[in-house]
Amino acid sequence: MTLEILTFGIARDIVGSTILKLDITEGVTVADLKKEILSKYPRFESLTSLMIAVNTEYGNDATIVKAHDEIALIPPVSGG
Amino acid sequence: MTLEILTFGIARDIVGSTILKLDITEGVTVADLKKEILSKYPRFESLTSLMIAVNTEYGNDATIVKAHDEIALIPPVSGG
Amino acid sequence: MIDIQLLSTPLSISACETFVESPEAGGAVVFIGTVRNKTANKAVVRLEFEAYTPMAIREMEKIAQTALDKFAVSKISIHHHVGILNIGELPVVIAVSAPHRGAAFDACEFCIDSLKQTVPIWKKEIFEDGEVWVAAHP
Amino acid sequence: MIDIQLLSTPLSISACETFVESPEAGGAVVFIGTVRNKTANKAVVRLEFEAYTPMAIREMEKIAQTALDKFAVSKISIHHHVGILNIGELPVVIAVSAPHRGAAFDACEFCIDSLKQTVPIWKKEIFEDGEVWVAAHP
Repeated sequence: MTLEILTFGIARDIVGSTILKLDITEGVTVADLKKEILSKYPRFESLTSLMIAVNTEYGNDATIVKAHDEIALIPPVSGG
Repeated sequence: MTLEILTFGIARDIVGSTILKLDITEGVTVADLKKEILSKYPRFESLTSLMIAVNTEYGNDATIVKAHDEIALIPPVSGG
Repeated sequence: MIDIQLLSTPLSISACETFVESPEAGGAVVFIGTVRNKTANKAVVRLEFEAYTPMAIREMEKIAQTALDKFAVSKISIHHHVGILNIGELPVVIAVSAPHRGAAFDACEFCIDSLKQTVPIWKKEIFEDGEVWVAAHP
Repeated sequence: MIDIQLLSTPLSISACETFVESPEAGGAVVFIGTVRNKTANKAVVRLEFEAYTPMAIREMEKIAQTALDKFAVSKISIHHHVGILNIGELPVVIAVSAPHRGAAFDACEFCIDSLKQTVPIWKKEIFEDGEVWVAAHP
């Protein structure tokens, strides 16, 4: 399946687009997804952190990603 | 000499006047003054505290009271 | 920089906030005291504040100066009301700005805590059936 | 009671203060974030804030709800700006009211500390000679 991952802040600059399209197999976890993204975009390694949100909640490594989930890359936040 | 001591809040209610006139001998301390006031107005014993200000500063027991000092009775404060 | 005022007119929160504005400040913390509708479950009708004016101003200035010395803050504004206040009206407003917010929180809380301990201002609570000088008795 | 807003219009401090007013509250504590004129001694020209809107609102709601559960407070208002801000303008305003002031100070500081840690909002600092996403790199 193809995920359309939302990007924000420096993550959008690294990816070069507001949406990162990624072909993945059904049933991958957030940890798998992160690994895939880091191998495709090694510049993410330089960030203080990289979180993945699944349906507007922070996902943990074991969270399973499904086809119609809203996925977003969350680089280090700096609000306030 | 006669002191004209300013009173506020419950101290004014106890004294029954905005100024308490007190005949004292030159060179008395704040502690002496307090003793004199307590003996004249025993209701002050029931207060949480009673401070004496000398020239708009909190006096301590040893502070000497002079003829032209501005003296005030400071019952427990409750601003804010 | 310090701004201390004892006022018989209604307090302006924005006056305090405007005073502490500063391009070097990353933030400001404001404490707004309000008259509560009850004390120990007894309905309060109104409050009356009186002050020993010159000493109250002096003590508030000391508190603000101590806060400036003790915490890394930029500007402090303390406005206190004297006279009659109804429920919801403002006895006190304190604003503190600082380059970093932690110092502003600490200094603002220090100012209101100190004010309640040392500034010669007295508050009388008026109930339906009587009145009492707050904190006078143990 | 909670009031969370993510706004592209200028923030109103008094809107937050008015929301938290309550006859049972003895006071309110307000945090006002402002854009500083420099970071690490480098002059800042302006800031740009962007948010992952639905998640940012949800995270701010969670923070306010946690503060209500954790501290004895009455009402919480959190307004955050998105878009371009100049020096002295307001990225964030947080107001908390409580029957007793200590809880309001603690809850207000908890809200701004948590907001800076978890809410998906990103700030870009624009300098004369470049720009940087704040906190992105160690």
